[in-house]
Order: sequence, then C-alpha cells, then structure tokens
Amino acid sequence: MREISMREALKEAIREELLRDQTVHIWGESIESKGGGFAICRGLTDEFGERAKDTPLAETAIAGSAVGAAFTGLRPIVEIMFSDFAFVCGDEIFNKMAKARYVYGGQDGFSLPIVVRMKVGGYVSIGAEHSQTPLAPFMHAPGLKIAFPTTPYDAKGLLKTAVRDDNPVMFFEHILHYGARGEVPEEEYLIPFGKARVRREGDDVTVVAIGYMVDLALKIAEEMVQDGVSLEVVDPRTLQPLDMDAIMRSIKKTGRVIFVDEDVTCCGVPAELMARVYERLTEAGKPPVPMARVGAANVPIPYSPPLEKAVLPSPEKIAAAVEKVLV
Amino acid sequence: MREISMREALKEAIREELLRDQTVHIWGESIESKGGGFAICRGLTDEFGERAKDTPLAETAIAGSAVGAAFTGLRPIVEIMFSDFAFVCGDEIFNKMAKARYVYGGQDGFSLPIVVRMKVGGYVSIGAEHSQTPLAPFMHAPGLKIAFPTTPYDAKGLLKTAVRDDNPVMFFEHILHYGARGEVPEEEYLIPFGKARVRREGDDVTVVAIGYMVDLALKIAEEMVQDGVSLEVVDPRTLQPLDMDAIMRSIKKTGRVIFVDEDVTCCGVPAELMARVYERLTEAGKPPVPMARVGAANVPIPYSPPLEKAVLPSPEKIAAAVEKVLV
Amino acid sequence: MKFTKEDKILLYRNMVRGRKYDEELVELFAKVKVPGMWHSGIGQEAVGAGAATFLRKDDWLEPTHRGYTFGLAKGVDGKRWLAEHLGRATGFAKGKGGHYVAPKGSGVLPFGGTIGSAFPISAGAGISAKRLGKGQVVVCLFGDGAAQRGTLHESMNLAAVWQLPVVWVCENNLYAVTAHLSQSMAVKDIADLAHGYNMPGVIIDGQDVLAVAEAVMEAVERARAGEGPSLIECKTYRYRNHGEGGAFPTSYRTKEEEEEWKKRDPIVLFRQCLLDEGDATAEELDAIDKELVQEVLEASRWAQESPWPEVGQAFTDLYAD
Amino acid sequence: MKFTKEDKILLYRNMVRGRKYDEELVELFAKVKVPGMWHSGIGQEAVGAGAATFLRKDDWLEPTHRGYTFGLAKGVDGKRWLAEHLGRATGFAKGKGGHYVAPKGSGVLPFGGTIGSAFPISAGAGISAKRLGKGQVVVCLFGDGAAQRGTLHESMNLAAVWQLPVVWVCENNLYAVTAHLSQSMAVKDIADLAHGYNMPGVIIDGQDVLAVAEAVMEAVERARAGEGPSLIECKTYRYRNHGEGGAFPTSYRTKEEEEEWKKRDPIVLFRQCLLDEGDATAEELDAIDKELVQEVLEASRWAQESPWPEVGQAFTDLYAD
Ligand SMILES: Cc1ncc(C[n+]2csc(CCOP(=O)(O)OP(=O)(O)O)c2C)c(N)n1
Ligand SMILES: Cc1ncc(C[n+]2csc(CCOP(=O)(O)OP(=O)(O)O)c2C)c(N)n1
Ligand SMILES: [Mg+2]
Ligand SMILES: [Mg+2]
Repeated sequence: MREISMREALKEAIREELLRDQTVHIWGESIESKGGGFAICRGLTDEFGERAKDTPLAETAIAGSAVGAAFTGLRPIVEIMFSDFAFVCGDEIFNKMAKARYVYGGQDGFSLPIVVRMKVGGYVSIGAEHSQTPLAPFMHAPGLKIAFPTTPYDAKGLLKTAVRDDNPVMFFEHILHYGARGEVPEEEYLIPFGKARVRREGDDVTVVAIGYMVDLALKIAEEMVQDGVSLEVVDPRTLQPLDMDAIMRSIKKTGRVIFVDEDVTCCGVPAELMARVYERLTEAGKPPVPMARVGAANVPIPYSPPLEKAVLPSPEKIAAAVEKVLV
Repeated sequence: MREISMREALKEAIREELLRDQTVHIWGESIESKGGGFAICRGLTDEFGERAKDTPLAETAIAGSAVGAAFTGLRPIVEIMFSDFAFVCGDEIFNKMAKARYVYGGQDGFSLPIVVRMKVGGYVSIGAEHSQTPLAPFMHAPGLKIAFPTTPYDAKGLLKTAVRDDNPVMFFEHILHYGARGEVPEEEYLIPFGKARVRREGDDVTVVAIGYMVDLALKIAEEMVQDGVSLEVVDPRTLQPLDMDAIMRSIKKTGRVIFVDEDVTCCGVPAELMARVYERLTEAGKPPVPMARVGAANVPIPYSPPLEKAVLPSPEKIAAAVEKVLV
Repeated sequence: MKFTKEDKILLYRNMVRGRKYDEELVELFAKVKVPGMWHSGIGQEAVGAGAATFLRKDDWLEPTHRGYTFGLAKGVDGKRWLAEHLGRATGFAKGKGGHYVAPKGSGVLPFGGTIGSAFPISAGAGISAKRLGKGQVVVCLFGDGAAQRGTLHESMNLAAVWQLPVVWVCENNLYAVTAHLSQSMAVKDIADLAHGYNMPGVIIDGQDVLAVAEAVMEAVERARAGEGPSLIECKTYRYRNHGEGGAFPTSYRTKEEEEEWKKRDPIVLFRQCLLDEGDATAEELDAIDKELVQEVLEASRWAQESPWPEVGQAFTDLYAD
Repeated sequence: MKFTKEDKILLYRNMVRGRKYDEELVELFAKVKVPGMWHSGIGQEAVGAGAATFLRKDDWLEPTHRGYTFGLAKGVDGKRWLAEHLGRATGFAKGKGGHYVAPKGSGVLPFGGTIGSAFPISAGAGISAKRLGKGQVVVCLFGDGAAQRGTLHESMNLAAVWQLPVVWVCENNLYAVTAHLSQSMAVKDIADLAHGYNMPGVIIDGQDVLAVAEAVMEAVERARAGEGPSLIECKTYRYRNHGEGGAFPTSYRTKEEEEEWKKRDPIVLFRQCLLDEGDATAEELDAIDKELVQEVLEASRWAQESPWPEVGQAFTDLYAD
C-alpha cells in the first residue's frame, strides 16, 4: 500500500469531504495564504475558493462563527493554530459548542456539526504557551467529542468521521506526527469513534497511551522485550466516546495497567481512567489491579530543551511506571 | 461570639485588607454601583474611592488587567460574576496568571498577587451557563492556588490570606453560602492555605467534601447516625495547596473514603483524589481502601428544577456512595 | 421600506404582545415561585418589534436576554417559550434550557448566558447566509453592555471584511446591570464603533418603532443585496430594574430620569401615531389590547399547568447520533 | 520633544544594535541548532527604537514577539536575553521562558505567547501607573494582526474610560504570518480604531525613527499629564519571512513590494539624515556600527558558551512563597 505522511492524510480527508458535501467549509488563520498553521490545507483555496478561507487573527470569531454557521446549515471545520489558544475562545468551546444541543433539548434535530482542529504537543522547545496537550479540560466538558489520531491511517479515517459527525469534535494533531509516514489506502474509508486499537499485543502490562505517547510506548515496549517484559499498547484513538471495554479487555489479559498522557498530570485524563478502571472492577466484585500513571509534571512546559525533557513523559518514565506495576 | 453571614464575612475581609495595604484594589462589573454580582462589596467605593471600581462588561480586560497591575505593584482583587464566565478570560487565567511566574524563572522576585473571586454553584435553576462549579480546570493549571470556603469563618480567614498571598488565587464562593451565618470573631485572624478541616468526626467512612458539598455531607451524616453509620467529613478548604495528609489520616482511621464534588464527574477533582489516595497507599505498600466518588452527572446543568436536582449531587447520592464503600 | 396600514397594525400588535407577556412574567416572578431569572424589557418594545417584525421567516435573529418582544415578533410561540421559562416539559427544550431557547424554525439563533457571545454566533450565521446563497440576512440584537465585550470587535471586523449580511442592532438602554454607559465606555454613542469597521453606523430613536423598523429594514435590504453589514444604535430605556427578584439597588439612576423616559413610552407614542394618521381607531386598538391580554393569560395558565419534565430527561439529548 | 544630537546618536545606536542582534539570531537559526522560534524584526527597527529610547526607566513597555530592538532600547541586557532565547542557565529565566522574558527592572512587561494578550496586561500596568501616582507611562507595542483580537477592544475602551496613561503603538507591517491586512481588517488604517475609544489616533511613517519618537513622546507626555491614552500607527515592513526556519511560503507578497520597502530602510534613511544635518560623520557612525557588531558577537559567544540549566530547575519557581 502507498505510504503518505499524516500531513497528507489530513489534507486528503479535508479535501475529500469538501468534494463530497457542499456544506463543508473550512476557515482559520492563514488557511488560504499558508494552508493554516502547519500547512495542512495548502492549495485547498485554489480548488475550493472561499470554502477554504483566511480569517482575521481572532479565535473567538473563529470558534464562535463555527457555532453560528453550524446552526444555520454549514458543516464548518475550523483551525485553532495551537491548542493553547483554545482558552482564548474558551467560552465558545466550553459554554457554546459543548452545551448547546443539550440546552436546546435536541429539538428540531438541533445539532452542531463542527470540527475544531488543533495542533497539540511539546518536545520542540517553543515554550509554555505553544506546547501544551490540554485534553482533560475538553473531556471535562460533556457535549464535546474528542479524537486524537496517532497514524496517518487513523488520522484520515477519524477526520472524515469527525466531519460527518453531527456533534462538535475536538480534533487533536500532534506536532511530531505531521511528518510521520504510514500506509493509507487510496480507497475511501471511515474509522468509527469509540473504537480503541491495540497497537501492540503483549501479556504483562497494559499501556493505555494517548496521542504521541503511543510512539513512546511502542519504543519502550521493544526495549523491554530484552528484560522479558511484554507490553500491550492500547491506543484509545477517541477519548469521547471512549472504548472502556477494550481497555478492560486488555487489563483482564495482563492484570496490570499504566496510563500515559502528555497533559499535566493533576486532574488529567489518566486520573479519570484510573477511577473508571477501579470502579469497573469494584462493581464487578473484583479486586483492583496494579495501576500507575505517567503525565507531564505539574508545571507549565519550560522552554529550554533539557528542562522540557525533564517535564514531559519519556520512554524511561514509562518504563519506570511499568516497573512499579510489575512489583 | 457574634454571628454574621458569609456575605458580611467576605466584605469584612476585603475591607480590612483595603485598609491594611494601600496597594490592594478591587475591580469588576458593578462593584461600585451594586457591590458586584452578589453585592459583597456594597459601600466599599464610598470608603475607598477609585480603589473599588466598576469596570466595563469585559472579562478579558478584568482578568488581564489584574495580571498587568499585579506585575507593576498593585495587589488586585477582581471579580468574575459567575465562574462559568472564567472561560471568557481563559487565556488570561490559564496561560498568563498560572504560568507567568514559572516562565519568568522567579527572577526579580517576580510574583502575581491576584485574587480572582468567582461565584460558583447550582441548585438555583439559572441554567447551564450560570450554574457550574468548574474546579478541575483550575486544579489542572499548575501555578494557580484555589480556595473554596464553606463557612463565614473560613471565608474571612481564607480571603485575607488570599489577598496576602503572592500567587494568583482562584477564590470560589458558593451561591447558597452567601446567606449562611456563622461565628466570626471581631479580632483579626488568618487561615493558612493547605490545611483541611475535619468538620465532623466519625469512624466508618471518610467523606471528603468540597465547597457546598460539605453542607450536604453534614446533613446526610446526621441522618445516617440512625443507620448506625458514622461519617467523618473532611473539608479540604483549599485544593491547591491540598492537605493530602489530613485526608490520609482520616482514611487511616475509617478505612474507607468517598469524594464529593459539585463539578462534572468526568475528569473532575474526585478522580484526581482517588488516584492520589491509590498512589499513596500503593507506595506505602498498603492495599487500596474502598473508594467512591459523587459528582454532577456528565451533562451540562439543566434549567428545570427537577432536572437540575437529578444532575447535581444530593444527600441521597452521597448516602448511596457511602453504602457502596461499606459493602 | 414603505409601511402599509397592516404593517403598522402588526408592529403595534407585536409591541403590545411583548409588553403583555413581560407584565405577566413580572407578575409571575413576584407572586409565584418561578425558576430562573427575568430581565424585563418593558419600555424597550419598539426595538424588538421594529427589528424583527418584517424579517423573512428564514432570516436569522440573534436574541438578547431582555424581554420576549423580538422573539414573538419573529414568530416564536409565546406559550411554549413561557413554558420553557417555567421549566416545563412542554417548553421548547423540555425545560432543559430556560428561556434562551427558541425553535430553529422560527429563525431565532442560539443565545448564550454569556453576554457578548452573540456576536460571533451572528457572524457565523452570516457566513451560512452568504455561502448558501438564499438571500438570508442576520439581525443581531445586543445591549450597550455587550458592546464592551471583545467579541464585538472580532465579529464586526469579520463581518465587515467578509462582507457578511449581518445587521448589528444595539439596544442601548444606558445601563449594564447597574453601571451607566458613561462609566463603561469612552464614546457616548455605540454607533461610533462602526467607523472602525468601515460600515455605516446610525443612531435611531429607539422609542419610535417606525424609525427602528425603517432603519433596520434599510440595512437588511443593503445586506440582502450583498452590500455588507451595518450598525444601528437604538436609544431606549428599561423601566424596571435589571432583573426581577434579585437584590438590585435603585440608587444608580434617578427617579427623574426614569420619569423623563416614561413620557416617551413606545406603545403610547405609536398608538397616538396610529390614531393621528387614521390608521386605526381607538376601539380597534383597544380590541387588540384586549385580545392580547387574553392570549397571554391563556398562555400563562397553560404553561403553569404544564407538567414538569420526567427526571430521565436530564440524561438525554447530549449528543446527536 | 526636541531631540539633541546625543538623542539622535542614541536612536541610531539603538536601531543598529537591534539590527545586529537580529542578524545574529537569523544566522544562529540558519547554522546552529537553536531551540524555539525567531521572528525577525529587520526593517522595523525605527518603531522599536523610536518608541522605547526616551522612556523613563520606570515607564513600562509591553513587547511584541518581533525583534529585540524595543527591549534593547528600553535597557534589557541583550546578552542575557539571547542566552534565555538559547535556553541557557544564564538567561533571565534560566531558560524556562524563552525570549519573551525580560527583567522587571528594565520596565518590560510580561509578554504572552498568545497574540493580543498584551492589551489587557498593558491596561493593567496603566492602572498601577495611575494609582501609584509616580507619573509612569505604559507603551504597548502590537502588530496589525494583534489589532484584530477582541482584547484590543476591551482594553482600549478600559484605558480610555479610566483615562489610563497608556500609549498604544501599532507596528503595522501589513501582514499577520501570511495574511495581508486587507484580508483581515475592514479598515486600511489601524489608527481608525481610535475613534471608537474617543482618543487621538495618528498615522506615522514607521521607517522614520524621528517621526516615531516624536509622536510617541508627545503621546507619552499627554499620558503623563493625566490626559489619557492615544493610538499611534506606524507603517512599516518586515524584510524577512514571519519566522525563521519554519516552512513559510513566500508567495503571499511580491518581490516588488519587498524591494519598494527596502528602499526606505530605517537605518539607511536615518544615517543619511544624521550626515545631512551634520549630527555625525560617516566615520563616527561606522565606529558605532563596528562597536555594536563586536558587542553582539561577544554576547552571542557568551550565550552559546553558557551552560544548560540543571534539570532540577524544571521543578522550581512555580509558586512564590
Ligand atoms: C460574559 C458575561 N459577563 C457578565 C454577565 C452578567 N450580566 C448579565 S446581563 C449583564 C448586563 C448586560 O448589559 P446590556 O448588554 O446593556 O443589556 P441590558 O441588560 O441592559 O439589556 C451582565 C453584566 C454575563 N451574563 N456574561
Ligand atoms: C492568540 C494567538 N493566535 C495566533 C497566534 C499565532 N501567531 C503568532 S504571530 C502571528 C501573527 C501576528 O501578526 P502581527 O500582530 O501583525 O505581528 P507580526 O508578526 O506581523 O509582527 C500569529 C497569527 C498566536 N501566537 N496567538
Ligand atoms: Mg444595557
Ligand atoms: Mg503584522
């Protein structure tokens, strides 16, 4: 099968959806003049005219206009260059996108088909306001859906699904994934939300890894083979909906689990997952299994490379957590 | 001792700090013309002139100007009428207040002595954008401190401490607490951050209750006495810093714990607390204790009273969680 | 736009209907235990009626939190709106939303509890209107307080640079909760803001319903013709306090100011105008008044007698499938 | 303000120092593995130097992300700034912040990575300046892209209605990343926005350092005298792309436009002006140039040789105690 980069996979998804459905439109900063913050959309304006358009530097207008446009007949894809900037339009995302359908009681078939694409991720030394991976605040907002692909194949299939979803979808793209290459078929396909993927089978410890953490987990999994430790790496792919069944299945097999996330640890997604696993087991009358979590240290993300490295998760930190649950 | 309302206690704290330190100033919407959203500051402008002032209807200017003013020599107290509106100034709170000191490496004695006062809480049927108690997003932002008093005594002592703290403090006031009365001495006192308070001693189950949830927990604790169940109610009072030692002490005594929070359950503070308790016990080589959590259902807060009641925590839901860990 | 006799009677009806619903809500808040908040728009009916009455059914209207007039004039069923406001199962959102919820079919846009969030939502509806090419127009109502939010700047600029068919209509009643405009804005006239977006900005007597309707419809026709957005500032006044039931002070404005404004009540003024111009007789207008009082009473009874939503409703409608 | 010969030489030095640091950073980004981003301000030195050179030490300056000129002119030690930019322990924040960090003592305000967050921070510094009564003034630099953020509206309005001593200085270089101003704003001149805040707004040739300094210092004196804020728009141009190293297209602007602007290089223009007016000889100016090249080379070497921060630094300085 042909190999393409995640950048190309994302662009193909957007292009195909623009072709398929006239109500799909995309806007954001420098979308037209640069293809957006990370050049994903380069060339789309040539093909689709005003349907792929530069906005002013104005995140509340970008996110808020998506709400108004989705309510009135379009299916907007909008780009917020860096997920750190989502807090600039926090009201539009957390109070409007997340709540509107529920608050409207679903009347009139009310829906808000919006995709908000956001770059996330650190490891490239661009400082505290350009390096976050803020997942927990979005998962804490019922009404949003959340996708975070880790391969070009998943990126394309999930983004196409996101565009067709009638709910607001937060779509996260990791900065270190844009260039990553992988097999992507020429034929059209969709990937359903809420289906985790076992990225590596193993017997001893389940590693639930989110986003770029999958890459780190796979790396350390290979290394730990030498120590005779076999890791099973589960990629949830979407956090809302979340495939808890797949996670529990893997835990049933391995009897141990660690959760790995690039976001700040305190009140992060792994804490929620630990609570859910604990609750599931308890409700089933089973004893808890050994669990541990790996996340970013509870500080802003520092700029200097050695400091950033110290703060963010690493294969070594994952290995340490594995050791912890193996004891 | 004299009894006053939490409203009066808060006002006394602000007034005393304005008297004590000329660099303390307060601003926000209708502060001067109405005493702020909940009339806490009524009369302060008569006494302190421009030091207690109405702003335009502009949350980014309110929160952002607090950052600029704190950096340059004032100690601002600002009011965001409803905590739901904090997302309007999300960038100012999460990217600036929380990160600035760290990003400046603490140089020059850099500090941001800011208090952001916010009303939180539901149970009064004012809809999805006026009823939240968004604690987890703030606790997920290292660099912020978080106080949430539950009695007039604590409110006064914690607010005075907040004003003197050199860090940005998110100060939450529950709408149902404003009228609550309690003993408050005439003499000045401060309450340190990071010290939990055992609000009720008990033997069977530890109930860590946050904010207004303390009231619900105390209520059900009295009722459950009839069932022969003795609850110990712990009020952390501040979430950042958090008195984990006090929580662990109580758990050591009772052997069981539930966490009660008015915020959305998914990725909420109780999940973090469950993870921490689990980690503390595991690290000490001890088996986990029975744990459960009670929070708001994972939906926006509905308007209609019976629906809101169904979504928010109640004494009955707390009792059910107690039963769960007692099994 | 030239207004026929029928048009004018319609304007009158729409103002009176708004007033009657409003009076009923004020009374409900005073006498009955009602959930939520009520921001009375009594005194401001000319703006809502003037802005909404002559819009196409498929035009979009962005509401404010004050009064019902604009929504009723846009075709929202008042009885179900009221039921929603009372948190009943018969409300548009089965009680989940409260009164900021109108059916999509009425052309009323989503309203948020955060003041100022109306601006980008309206700009977004303007994007749809322009791209879908059916000649729809968006009218965004907003208060003088809302005008202080940054969302105004981002949205008016976007609408202007993309030439979106949005008409921004400011209901300037001089106060935001208790803060007087002079404490909160550096300009005296909100219309001055238009300059920064290179769009027309006019000031209108907001107590004169015909003046409002004329200005709005002229801007609507401009927008429909692809000539972009405009800003219309209507000077008006609310008779009651910011909200019912809350502990609002009264000291922030003078009795004289209130009395001065009440002399120019929009309904009284327009009634006189209709009589003077021979568009209606006093009896005809009295009959309309009576009919609407009756309509509102029945709506209120119906809403109050409506059942509460089933508790299970709290857990549905979060996601579309 | 009347500028002495010494003032003018200082302006020249400050522009050249900014240019030399900038050229060094461009080179570092091209040749050495450097963390972070560099937004070159080559071509725009007249704005930074003109706005910052004559401020009081205790006046406040809100930076942009582009170039070092303004900060160096305000008294920031370039060597340590550069070290911070290179992520070294000798930087102002021990490498934690990156280049958006200057010492408080220099009077440079905190800068955030979110464009437009500068506005409310500056307004806040203006509140301090006004209330503390020491006659301080705040100068807020911002780009044309930043001018599109809602924070501008909220903050300029607050500054105007509270009459805060803030001078808003727009560095209009026509582009935000790759978007031309005409795609993003409905007005051609940012100065037009002043109208909405009832404050003076002027347009200045941003390649003429004396014109910038005059306009800014006039506004500074107004502000110091308690007469409130003003807006100054400086028309300028960046020679290089938005950032170094990134995959920025070049197609968004024409070679002709670039060449046209380069004909009016602010340093070349001012050098000629100094020579024409007899304020300096070519030899004197050459000596300054040479001295600054040397200064920058040494600073760069020092910064590059500085140690990386200890890993433990990552976990300190979160809270003040
Ligand atoms: C973002 C935000 N800030 C503050 C409030 C609280 N609030 C509700 S109505 C209001 C005043 C609005 O004033 P204006 O826009 O003039 O409308 P009016 O009430 O006068 O009709 C305020 C401050 C809010 N709902 N949302
Ligand atoms: C809130 C926010 N949105 C987007 C960005 C990405 N960004 C960084 S610089 C920039 C352009 C700024 O343009 P302008 O203000 O004109 O300054 P210039 O770069 O031209 O000097 C953008 C969009 C950002 N940093 N913050
Ligand atoms: Mg008003
Ligand atoms: Mg620019």
